[in-house]
Amino acid sequence: MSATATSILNLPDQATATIPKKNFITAEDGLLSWLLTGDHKRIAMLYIISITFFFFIGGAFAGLIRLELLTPQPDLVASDTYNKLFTMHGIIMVFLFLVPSVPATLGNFLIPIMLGARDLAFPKINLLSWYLYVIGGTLTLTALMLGGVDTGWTFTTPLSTHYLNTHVVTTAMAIFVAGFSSIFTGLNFIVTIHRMRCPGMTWFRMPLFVWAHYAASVLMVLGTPVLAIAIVLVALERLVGIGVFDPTKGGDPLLFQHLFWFYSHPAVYIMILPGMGVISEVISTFSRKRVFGYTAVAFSSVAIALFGFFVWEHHMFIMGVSNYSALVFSLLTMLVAVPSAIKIFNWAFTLQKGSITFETPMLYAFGFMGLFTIGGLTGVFLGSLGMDIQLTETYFIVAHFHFVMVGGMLMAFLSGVHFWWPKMTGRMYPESLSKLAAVVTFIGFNLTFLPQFILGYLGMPRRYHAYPPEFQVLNVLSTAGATVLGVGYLLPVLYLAWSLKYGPVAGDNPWQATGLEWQIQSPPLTENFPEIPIMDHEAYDYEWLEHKTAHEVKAVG
Amino acid sequence: MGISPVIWQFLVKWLTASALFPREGSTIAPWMDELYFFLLAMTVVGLVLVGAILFTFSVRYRKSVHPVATQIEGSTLLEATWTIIPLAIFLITFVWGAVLYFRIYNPPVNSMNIYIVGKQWMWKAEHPGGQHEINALHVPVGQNIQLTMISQDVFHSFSIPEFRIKREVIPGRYSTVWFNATTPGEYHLFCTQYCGTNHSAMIGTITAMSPADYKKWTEDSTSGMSLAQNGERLFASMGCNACHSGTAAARGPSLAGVYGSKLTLTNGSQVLVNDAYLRDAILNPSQHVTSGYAPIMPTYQGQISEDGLIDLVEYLKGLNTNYRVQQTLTTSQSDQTAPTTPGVVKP
Amino acid sequence: MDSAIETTHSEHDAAEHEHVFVPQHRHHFETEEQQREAGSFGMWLFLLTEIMFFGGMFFAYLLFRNWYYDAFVAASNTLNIGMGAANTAILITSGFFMALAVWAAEVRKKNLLVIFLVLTTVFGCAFLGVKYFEYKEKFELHHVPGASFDVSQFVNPPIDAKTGKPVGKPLAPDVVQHTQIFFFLYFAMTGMHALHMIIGIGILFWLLLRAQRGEFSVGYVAPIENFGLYWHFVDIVWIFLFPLLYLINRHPLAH
Amino acid sequence: MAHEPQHAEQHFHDPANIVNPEHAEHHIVSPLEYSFVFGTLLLCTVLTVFAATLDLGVFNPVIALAIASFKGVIVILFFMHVKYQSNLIKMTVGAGFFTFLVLITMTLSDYMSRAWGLW
Repeated sequence: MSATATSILNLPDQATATIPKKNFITAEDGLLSWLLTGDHKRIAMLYIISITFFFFIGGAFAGLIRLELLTPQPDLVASDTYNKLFTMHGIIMVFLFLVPSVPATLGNFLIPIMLGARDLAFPKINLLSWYLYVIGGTLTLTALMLGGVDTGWTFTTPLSTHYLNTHVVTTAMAIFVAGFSSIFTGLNFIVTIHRMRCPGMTWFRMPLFVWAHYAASVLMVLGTPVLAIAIVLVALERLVGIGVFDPTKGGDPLLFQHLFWFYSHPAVYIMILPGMGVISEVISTFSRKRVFGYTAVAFSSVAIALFGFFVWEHHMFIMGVSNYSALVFSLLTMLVAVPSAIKIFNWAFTLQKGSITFETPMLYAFGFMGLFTIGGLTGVFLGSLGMDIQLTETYFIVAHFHFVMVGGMLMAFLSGVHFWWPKMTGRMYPESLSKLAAVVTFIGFNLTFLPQFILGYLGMPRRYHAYPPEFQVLNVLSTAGATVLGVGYLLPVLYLAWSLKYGPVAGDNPWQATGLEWQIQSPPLTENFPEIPIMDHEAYDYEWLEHKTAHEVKAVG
Repeated sequence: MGISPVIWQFLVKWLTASALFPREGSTIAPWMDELYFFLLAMTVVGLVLVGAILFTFSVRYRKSVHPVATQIEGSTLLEATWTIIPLAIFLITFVWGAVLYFRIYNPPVNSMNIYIVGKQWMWKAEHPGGQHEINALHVPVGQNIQLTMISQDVFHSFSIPEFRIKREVIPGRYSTVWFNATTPGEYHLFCTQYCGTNHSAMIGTITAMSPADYKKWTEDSTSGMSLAQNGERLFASMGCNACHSGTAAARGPSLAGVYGSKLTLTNGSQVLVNDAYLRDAILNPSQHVTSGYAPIMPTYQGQISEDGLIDLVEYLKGLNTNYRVQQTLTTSQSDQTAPTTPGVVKP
Repeated sequence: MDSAIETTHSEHDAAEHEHVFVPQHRHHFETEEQQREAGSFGMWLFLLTEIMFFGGMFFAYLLFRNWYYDAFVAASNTLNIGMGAANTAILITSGFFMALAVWAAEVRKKNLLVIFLVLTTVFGCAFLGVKYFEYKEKFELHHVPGASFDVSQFVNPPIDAKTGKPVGKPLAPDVVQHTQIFFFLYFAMTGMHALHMIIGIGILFWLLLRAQRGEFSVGYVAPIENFGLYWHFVDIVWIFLFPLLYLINRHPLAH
Repeated sequence: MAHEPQHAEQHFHDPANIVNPEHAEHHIVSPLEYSFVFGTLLLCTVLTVFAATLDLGVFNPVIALAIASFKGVIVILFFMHVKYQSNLIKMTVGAGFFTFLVLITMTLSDYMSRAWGLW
């Protein structure tokens, strides 16, 4: 036992420990065995590789954007190129990274195991959704190779339908296909959660990670098709030349906005909810305590999913919508902020009377809590009608959603990847290096995006290639922060890759966590459980774990 | 080791010229800033609260001090607390924000009206006196100014951060915003809605000047014709006066004094005649036939620019009597024929 | 750790197969019942996405019909109610045979199943055939949105041979362009519907092949049942499209 | 471990979640029932076409949509077996139409109230 007073990390004796010979990675050999697999764990691995690839492409675009904004003059790239950069950054990051990030990787890997099932309900559909993702990604890259697209990821009509001659239709197809990938993932999760729970796994014994994914999946299934039809209508309008979004022919561009944001607002909850699920697991494990107010956290996920469908018009407050309906949507926006506050406080109080250690996943989780608090509260600025007038379409909104999406989601993603890395690969990552990466990421992130709040209130518009010189100091700070942030994101890739071969053997349950996934071997067998388990305790029941461990020691002794 | 004086000078200049907080240039700005500071305080308090809780618990219950965790289920009282208190704060924010929104988007009745036309990638401002400006707007301080804005192509957004106003400029529809500048000076004008290649070049300067200076400026930059005069000329050249002549035998309704009145249409509905209605009635006349008249007016879609429409609207706003209409009609009939009804509109 | 579980592993594989009732039973489901219910629940969730997909277009139709009532009335009245009604009946019949096919599979009657699936396919194709003639007529009248769209029929409505009066009220030139929005939505909605039918017929052929091999007459009915859900959903979309596009504008309000 | 789906007297092992409201027995609808539904659907089609020939003013669309909804409901209930399905499926169907309703009403709340004021 290597657990000390400052760590719960409990690795087996490295001299004798080995990775189990039989596991899902060694089960079959050859590329085809991966490309045609039905195993949710292998598909999760495929996803991890592909979303990391797209993350770094999107990140490279972000780097170029920040580099251009180092000086007020439009000097690094041409305006067209700049517009393509931020469009591609947005499309890749939103549709090819953030939406599938936690659900398709960690969710895919863990949900069946957490429920005590052998696989997702529809393994072939799961594989199909990865292929759809790859096709969507390839189409995006095709559009990029052919010369890019400069609509902005929001595809504002009539700009995208009648005033641009870039590859809008190709990109629209890419998003359509990637959208179906996300629909199938969500569908698979919902069916699995309803139908595949092991005996004794009641709804209120499920880990909060599963609850969060359930809520996110409902949003994926119900929201994404509306985006699909909006994007199809845009493509048709470009092909036919007439359509329902063209004001000169009697169409209404705001209709597009309504349909687009009907999905794209819930989409931000699709992105953040799974991250919240990760945080629940991590905070509980590293404070050795049941999550404070389990039911409140579970229901707040469901509440976010439900209210999430009633607030989309807050993206259009200044776009000429009816002021009366703006009132209604603003009020509902205030309501959707409450469940997030509930979650934050419940996580904070989970620490109370715990026995807290500060391993890397926990550091990322702390980072998440701080940054998400800022991101969430600045969201209230934007939901407030009057304030929205000054702040929308400026760098304030850029900073706000990066705080939620990058500060929140990416922190949660990295937290989860570190947390479950020993389970997925059987090997530990290097602890001190990863702590350094967590700290670097946190500092870099704040340096990048805090100045943008100030810039936003000053009025610097988003998507600007050139800007007045008095904004330069803050932009330089932001670019400097982005450099640090870039290092913070490169580090994990390097040391995680290193750990695949050289990391210490992790054993079954290095964190002494309670989840079902920690009670099986790492990496797991293809069928997860030799026998379907029986859930006879609540989630996060550390007393049960203690009892079980003591029993095992006795049995072995 | 000393720093090079050139670099030092550059740094000082760079830092002193940089801004951290926008100037308050209009009467709306202080209202907006009050709400902003309230929200900022809320964020800081929230962040400090969460930070303090995390920090305290992390120190007190770290493993070396507190090796065995005590299991706690939860607390309904605490849950209620952190549901109700944030909700209350958010609701205050909602009401406050809503009040501000209605202030900014409800122009006072006695405002001076300036028209803005947005197009890729420039702003065109049209003063009632006929002064046209590109990417610039001169306004007097201390006067309520209403902007009536429209876009010729895509969505744009008219933003003056130092006045704390912003409004989307929409194709095919007037949108309005108003302000009352307090301090003379120059302010940034931005297009904040992404509108294509040169989006970031669609900027301009707002010059707020004292009323006397403004008067001088209007006299210096007059083009000789006011918007209404341009409109009157259009009214005659497009043949509007042939039907809207105000005589008993006229085929169209008299337009004198029509602005601001309530009209009854053929379908029985009542409408208030405002800028948007007039514009719409010129482009889609068959949808706006005044009760008692035949739907014979041709459409002017595609035959008149947004600027022309603004001229016409401005002309009709000030039209109190049909005397000049009839005078123009009699003098122009000899040499000018009204355009015939356009036939089938082929796309 | 977990050694007790590990040892049972190899026996487990053998044990699992004892409970497999049909070869189509997948290893990760514990029972066939669970698999069947998971399948149909999954199909229903997919249909939810379809509801929302068509929902966007239904909303667009609702909105523009209110805005451009006259143009929608005129354009809608050029559609052929006879063909629309016939198509409705054809599609309902196709759906009826699909429902019977599900029954035939449930009671394990292979020949009946194949016959019903063939009938379903035949009526599905008949629907598309009628649709083809409708589209062709629109094409000839230049009612397909795009560069060759022609509004003359709405500006000067043709004289009805029987009554000797124009078939509809002529539209003013400023609203006549809005007929194009109607036809855009008409083609988008019926086109999407037809696309779903074509995909469905493709799957039907595949199911037919498998039914012919007797795969669905041994108690394994899930694919037939789930496809039935899809096919009936396509029916329902048409059940709403028919009145919305063809019927509700026949007697325009004289506002 | 028991793998057989013993429907009764099992409390813990419940592989298909049989004792919960998400489950329903597999019900086979008889061809006769299908025929009745089919007949009703055809009848309704005739009825709706007939109703379209009458001038009922504002009630024309109302009646057409009411008949369509009725047809839709019986297709869902009988052809799609929802009547014999678990509460889970019933709720799922309900959720779909509910979200569609949210899309329509919330969006219409904008379009309808735009003309109320001066903005």
